[in-house]
Amino acid sequence: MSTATSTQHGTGHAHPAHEHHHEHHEPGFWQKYIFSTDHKMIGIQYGLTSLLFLFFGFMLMMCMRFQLAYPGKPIPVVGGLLEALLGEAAKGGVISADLYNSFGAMHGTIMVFLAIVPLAFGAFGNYVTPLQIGAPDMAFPRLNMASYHVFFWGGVLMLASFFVPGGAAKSGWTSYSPLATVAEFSRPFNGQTMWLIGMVLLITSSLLGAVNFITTIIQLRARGMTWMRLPFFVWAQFVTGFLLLLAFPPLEAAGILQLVDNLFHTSFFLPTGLVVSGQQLPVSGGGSPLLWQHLFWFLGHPEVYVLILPAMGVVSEIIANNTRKPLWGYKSMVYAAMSIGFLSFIVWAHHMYLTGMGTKVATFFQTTTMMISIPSVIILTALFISLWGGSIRFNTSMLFAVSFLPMFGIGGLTGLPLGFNASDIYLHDSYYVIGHFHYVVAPGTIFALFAGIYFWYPKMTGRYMNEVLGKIHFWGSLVGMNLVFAPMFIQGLRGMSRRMSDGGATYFGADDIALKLNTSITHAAALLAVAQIPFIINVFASIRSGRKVEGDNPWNATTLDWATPTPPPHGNFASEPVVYRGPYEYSAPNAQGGYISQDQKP
Amino acid sequence: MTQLLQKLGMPAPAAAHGPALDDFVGYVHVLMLILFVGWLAYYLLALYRFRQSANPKADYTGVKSHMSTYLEIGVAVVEVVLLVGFAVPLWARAVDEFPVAKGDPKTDPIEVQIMGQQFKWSAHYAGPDNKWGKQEIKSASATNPFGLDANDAAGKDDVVCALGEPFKLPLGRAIICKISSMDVIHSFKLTAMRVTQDAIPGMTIPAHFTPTKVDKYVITCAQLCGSGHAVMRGDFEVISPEDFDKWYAEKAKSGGAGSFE
Amino acid sequence: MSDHSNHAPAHADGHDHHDIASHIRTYLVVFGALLVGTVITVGMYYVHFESMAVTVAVALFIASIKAFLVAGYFMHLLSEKKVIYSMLAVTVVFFFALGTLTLWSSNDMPRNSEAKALYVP
Amino acid sequence: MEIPYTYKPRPDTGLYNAKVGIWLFLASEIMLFGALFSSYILLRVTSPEGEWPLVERAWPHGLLNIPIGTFNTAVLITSSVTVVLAWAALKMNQFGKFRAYMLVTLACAFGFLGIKSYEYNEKFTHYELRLKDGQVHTGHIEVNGKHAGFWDFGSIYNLDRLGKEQVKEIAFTADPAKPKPGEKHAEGAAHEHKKMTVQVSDIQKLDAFILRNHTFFAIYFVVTALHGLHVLGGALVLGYFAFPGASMWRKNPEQFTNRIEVAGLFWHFVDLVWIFLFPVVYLL
Ligand code: HEA
Ligand code: HEA
Ligand code: CUA
Ligand SMILES: [Cu+2]
Repeated sequence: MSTATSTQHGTGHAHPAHEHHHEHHEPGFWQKYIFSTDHKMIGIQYGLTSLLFLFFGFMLMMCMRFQLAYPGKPIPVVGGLLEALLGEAAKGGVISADLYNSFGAMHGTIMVFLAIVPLAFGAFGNYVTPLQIGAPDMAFPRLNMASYHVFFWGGVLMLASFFVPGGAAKSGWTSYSPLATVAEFSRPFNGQTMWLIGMVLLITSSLLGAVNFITTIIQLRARGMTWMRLPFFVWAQFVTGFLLLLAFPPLEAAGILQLVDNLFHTSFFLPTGLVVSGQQLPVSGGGSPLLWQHLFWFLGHPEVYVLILPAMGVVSEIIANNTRKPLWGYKSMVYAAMSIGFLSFIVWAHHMYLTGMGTKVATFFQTTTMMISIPSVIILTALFISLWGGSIRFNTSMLFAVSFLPMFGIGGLTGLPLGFNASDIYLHDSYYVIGHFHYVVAPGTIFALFAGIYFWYPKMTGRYMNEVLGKIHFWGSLVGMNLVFAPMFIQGLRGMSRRMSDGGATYFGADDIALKLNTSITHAAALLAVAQIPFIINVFASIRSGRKVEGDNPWNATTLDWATPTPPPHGNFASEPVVYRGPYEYSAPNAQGGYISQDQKP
Repeated sequence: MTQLLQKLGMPAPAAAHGPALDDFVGYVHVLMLILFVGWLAYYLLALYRFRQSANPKADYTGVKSHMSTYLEIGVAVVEVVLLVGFAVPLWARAVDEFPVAKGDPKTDPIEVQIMGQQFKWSAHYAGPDNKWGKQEIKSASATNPFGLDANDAAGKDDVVCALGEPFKLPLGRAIICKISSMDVIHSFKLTAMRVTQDAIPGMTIPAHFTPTKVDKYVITCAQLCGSGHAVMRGDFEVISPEDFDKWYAEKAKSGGAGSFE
Repeated sequence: MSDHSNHAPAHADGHDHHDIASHIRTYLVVFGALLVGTVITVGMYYVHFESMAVTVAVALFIASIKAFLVAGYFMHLLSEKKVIYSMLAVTVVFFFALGTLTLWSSNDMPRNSEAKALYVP
Repeated sequence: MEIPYTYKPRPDTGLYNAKVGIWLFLASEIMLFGALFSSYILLRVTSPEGEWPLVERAWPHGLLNIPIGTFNTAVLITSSVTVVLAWAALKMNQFGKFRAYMLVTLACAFGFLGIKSYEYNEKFTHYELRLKDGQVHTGHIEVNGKHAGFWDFGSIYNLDRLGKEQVKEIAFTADPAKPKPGEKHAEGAAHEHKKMTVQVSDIQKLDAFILRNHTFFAIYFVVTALHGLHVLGGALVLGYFAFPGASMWRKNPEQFTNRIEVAGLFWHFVDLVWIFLFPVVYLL
């Protein structure tokens, strides 16, 4: 899904026929597709890789969901394969408790760090940001390439960790110490060690990316592109960049410390006097398990806004375009995004209310948590109000974008009872939490990203995606997602804890509603899986057989990304763009054809 | 409201502070519900009314009223009320306002030491002499989770329900649990009592509640702690004070530090 | 930030030779100050203040001055652009948030007057 | 296609790209080392009171070699000033001077690393010995008549290894008693190194001053090693610019000068970290 020639992937000598006058010579296959420094190609690399990881993360979850619905039964289709690959842990195609924990930890890790962040920030950020600000490329193209390659190898390491003795990391995506260290204490080089090294690579990649994005946005805006003329998408990426830049290093530090704990038996996070399986653990002791949690959540909370801000950016672009009117309250949205970014650094301990927290600290953190919900409400409200008075085109991309709003709404609203510590006493670490954040990241962020794919696909390939397949994909996903995640609130209120390999059977009778919902959720997840088939077909088939776009600006959009040739050549713009107005001049009173592009001369 | 939540699945509370907590959960959900229903109605209306076929020409300015600002302020005000009026006091009650002993053995709070380990819970009472036996890390083992010193006189009458043995609590007496762990982080969660507290090695964290219903209850481990996390169930029973005294006295004879090797 | 078209002089920090020569003198003075600072810090160690708090405060105070000299003169932070100042300002805020909130949290714990801590070193 | 502002400053921000980039990178480094410093403080203030090594988990104090550390600080500060002088030389169009200053910088960088590895080795061969009768000493050991060093023995002695090699007794040279804070060094007696022979069967714990011995050593080694990696990385970059990369000077002096400035910023930052690291781990 890159240039028209990328359909010949792998054939080696792609010599595109179209006009690249200013190129000195055509780069070879490796330079063009693997070691490219062009932000668009890197964006596409990020996109394909992260979609594969998204798919893989989902497959892990399907295995887990099957286990929850049918404990002790072999997994259909892939059970044999799992046994062949993983041996004892998947004996007879049944997932053991350990393997369930591994899959759970890796599902969380892969979804967050290898699927959504690279898709939202790496892929969309890379492809769209320079185009929207009118830049020829990223400020540091080679750093950009390095960032992708480091990410890629971090991902490979994560995948490889399934095959080391003892299996992949199995202490949750949060990797709480001491469990993360003592789970395989006698085997210092284990899945957790690989996880940590993988994380260090992923963090490094994100840092390189963040430096690059922020510099690009500060330095390479086209002439006339003032800060308040930036599309909201760019603002979202800008704030995201800062979140990654400043929140990730503490986790990198923590990762290094835990790595040393695992490899050299130090005890940064191990307190004195641990007795594991009746044996005193041979470490010096004196460490603090809570230190790990502080460092983890110092990243962890900003990270969730890394997952949501780019999604909000994508949705804003698409809503403005398809309502054919300017975003309502653009400025307040920008300030809200900045406040979210700022506040997200000082709310982290709301994940730690029940680790023994006094009233003062707990009050501080729940106050900041409530404060941060306000800018979210502001952004959502602005988007809602933007619908009023529009002339709404319901294409697939818009369908996904508008359904982001209530889905994120549900996820965000259910964050409130978690944010108040009094109610978190009851809801902490229950399926209510699982329901809360999946509503935000799955039907929320994933929908926004789907919307973005349908929206920018024509720019990337010169062809539309199929609308019929798209609508099947949309309705299937909407129904599937809700049937999967809504029942989790009930399970959570019922008192069902998360990360239970038996789905809570130890605590609930077989006819308890909580257990029955497990089965129905799994069926819904299967429906969700089926609904993705048209999408996968659509992505690949439309490269060749999609309807061709009529011009460079098929959606009649105003932003600079649509003022480029399709697909944009190396260097992006035929001539240096100059910006004269704000980003969303749709239906402006004096507009001809219903909109005024940002670079149209006044 | 609380009833509505219970219909949605929340089990009935069995501790004195339970109803207040449940009410609070209810109020938050009312706020959420109002916002959700209100916005959803507006949203569906907007999508329907302004579809392209019904409104071919978009309005450049859009909404001019300041409704949304008031709404946002409204949300903020409600949040402040919930925060200051409920969440903070409820929390302070849970972590600061511990019941204190007044010297009456019939009504004084009972302290129970709770120890989590992979994948069992253990409970430890001071026994009739009201003195904890001597405890040391180096005595701790797989079977002696509290590290009780077998030779210490104060420990002879301690009541220990180790390694998943169900323990008992009297109705209507304040219970202070001192929660810790010997290996990894667990979480001591009593769904019916509305109590959750992580059990963290290296720390002892108190939590308290007053049971109000005679019944059998379970302890859930609510923090991932290894391969047996899902089956790390604990059991306890709330019984009448008379039955409890009987059980306690009996247990004091057989249990205690001496019973460990 | 202003519009792009407001062209500022292209060489905002264009120094001429004379300028640089005076800079070099500054660098050497700073170098001397840094060495003196180091000596004072170490000397302080051998003096032994009674209170740990005073020792820490003095040591960090001297270190901060040295840091200020390095950042201000060697790294030209004293005459840097607004963009950089704003970036560093947020960083410093988060830096302190991380340190102080973490410490504060570990000091504010639920306390029950007689709680006896078993597995506490 | 060319990326704008690679070396010419952008008019409205007044900065060229790499300058923005390096400051952003340094911001992230501030958070990285900030997290490590925070960890250090938290671990230290929660550690039990008492005097190491008598109280097993008390925080060790004053174990590091202060004269050497001071000297190393001076080395690093020197390298910092020479790097800025190198940049100034380029500004004044004096390439020869530039290269001379760069050479001094590089020498300081590798000198720093060399001294640091000497210090590491010193720690790896220094032991904490706890006997079953409660005596505690620190000092050096000799096994089978050979001083236990790190590099020549391959791995570090502990009880396990003594058992495996069926060593029955070791020679131990205890450090002179440390003066109490405030006390003057009592001349003579206190400086004595006590020699003794220790039966392996009497030993409760034997461990060198390595990471797993104590959280202090753990964090000391991790932070200084990370800092050392920064020194190494910085030195490689500076070395590149001083020699192979210097050909750019002829083609595009302005861009080359900028590169030196940016590399210098990184180098000063590494110095800055050390300015805090040195008092915190050596002196406090
Ligand atoms: C993108 C991800 C994302 C986002 C945006 C959020 C947003 C929020 N989160 Fe969430 N959260 C997670 C991802 C996210 N979270 C994850 C992954 C976890 C679990 C981690 C783990 O333990 O593994 C978690 C856990 C978590 C906890 C810890 C729970 C526990 O472990 O006990 C808490 C507690 O305070 C919390 C609170 C909040 C709050 C108050 C918000 C607020 O920012 C929300 C603000 C939004 C709103 C208030 C909605 C506003 C909308 C409207 C008003 C319009 C409504 C309209 C219609 C419905 C039509 N979250
Ligand atoms: C961004 C984060 C993210 C996302 C998107 C998801 C998506 C999903 N998650 Fe996950 N989840 C987590 C983050 C995420 N999750 C985390 C952090 C945890 C906690 C882990 C822990 O306990 O440590 C968790 C835990 C978790 C649990 C709880 C497990 C337990 O506690 O025991 C469950 C249970 O059902 C679950 C289910 C799902 C489901 C059904 C989806 C679905 O929504 C998936 C939807 C995916 C798709 C629909 C795939 C689409 C893919 C394609 C279309 C591929 C196209 C490919 C090409 C074109 C090449 N998740
Ligand atoms: Cu113990 Cu989970
Ligand atoms: Cu959070």
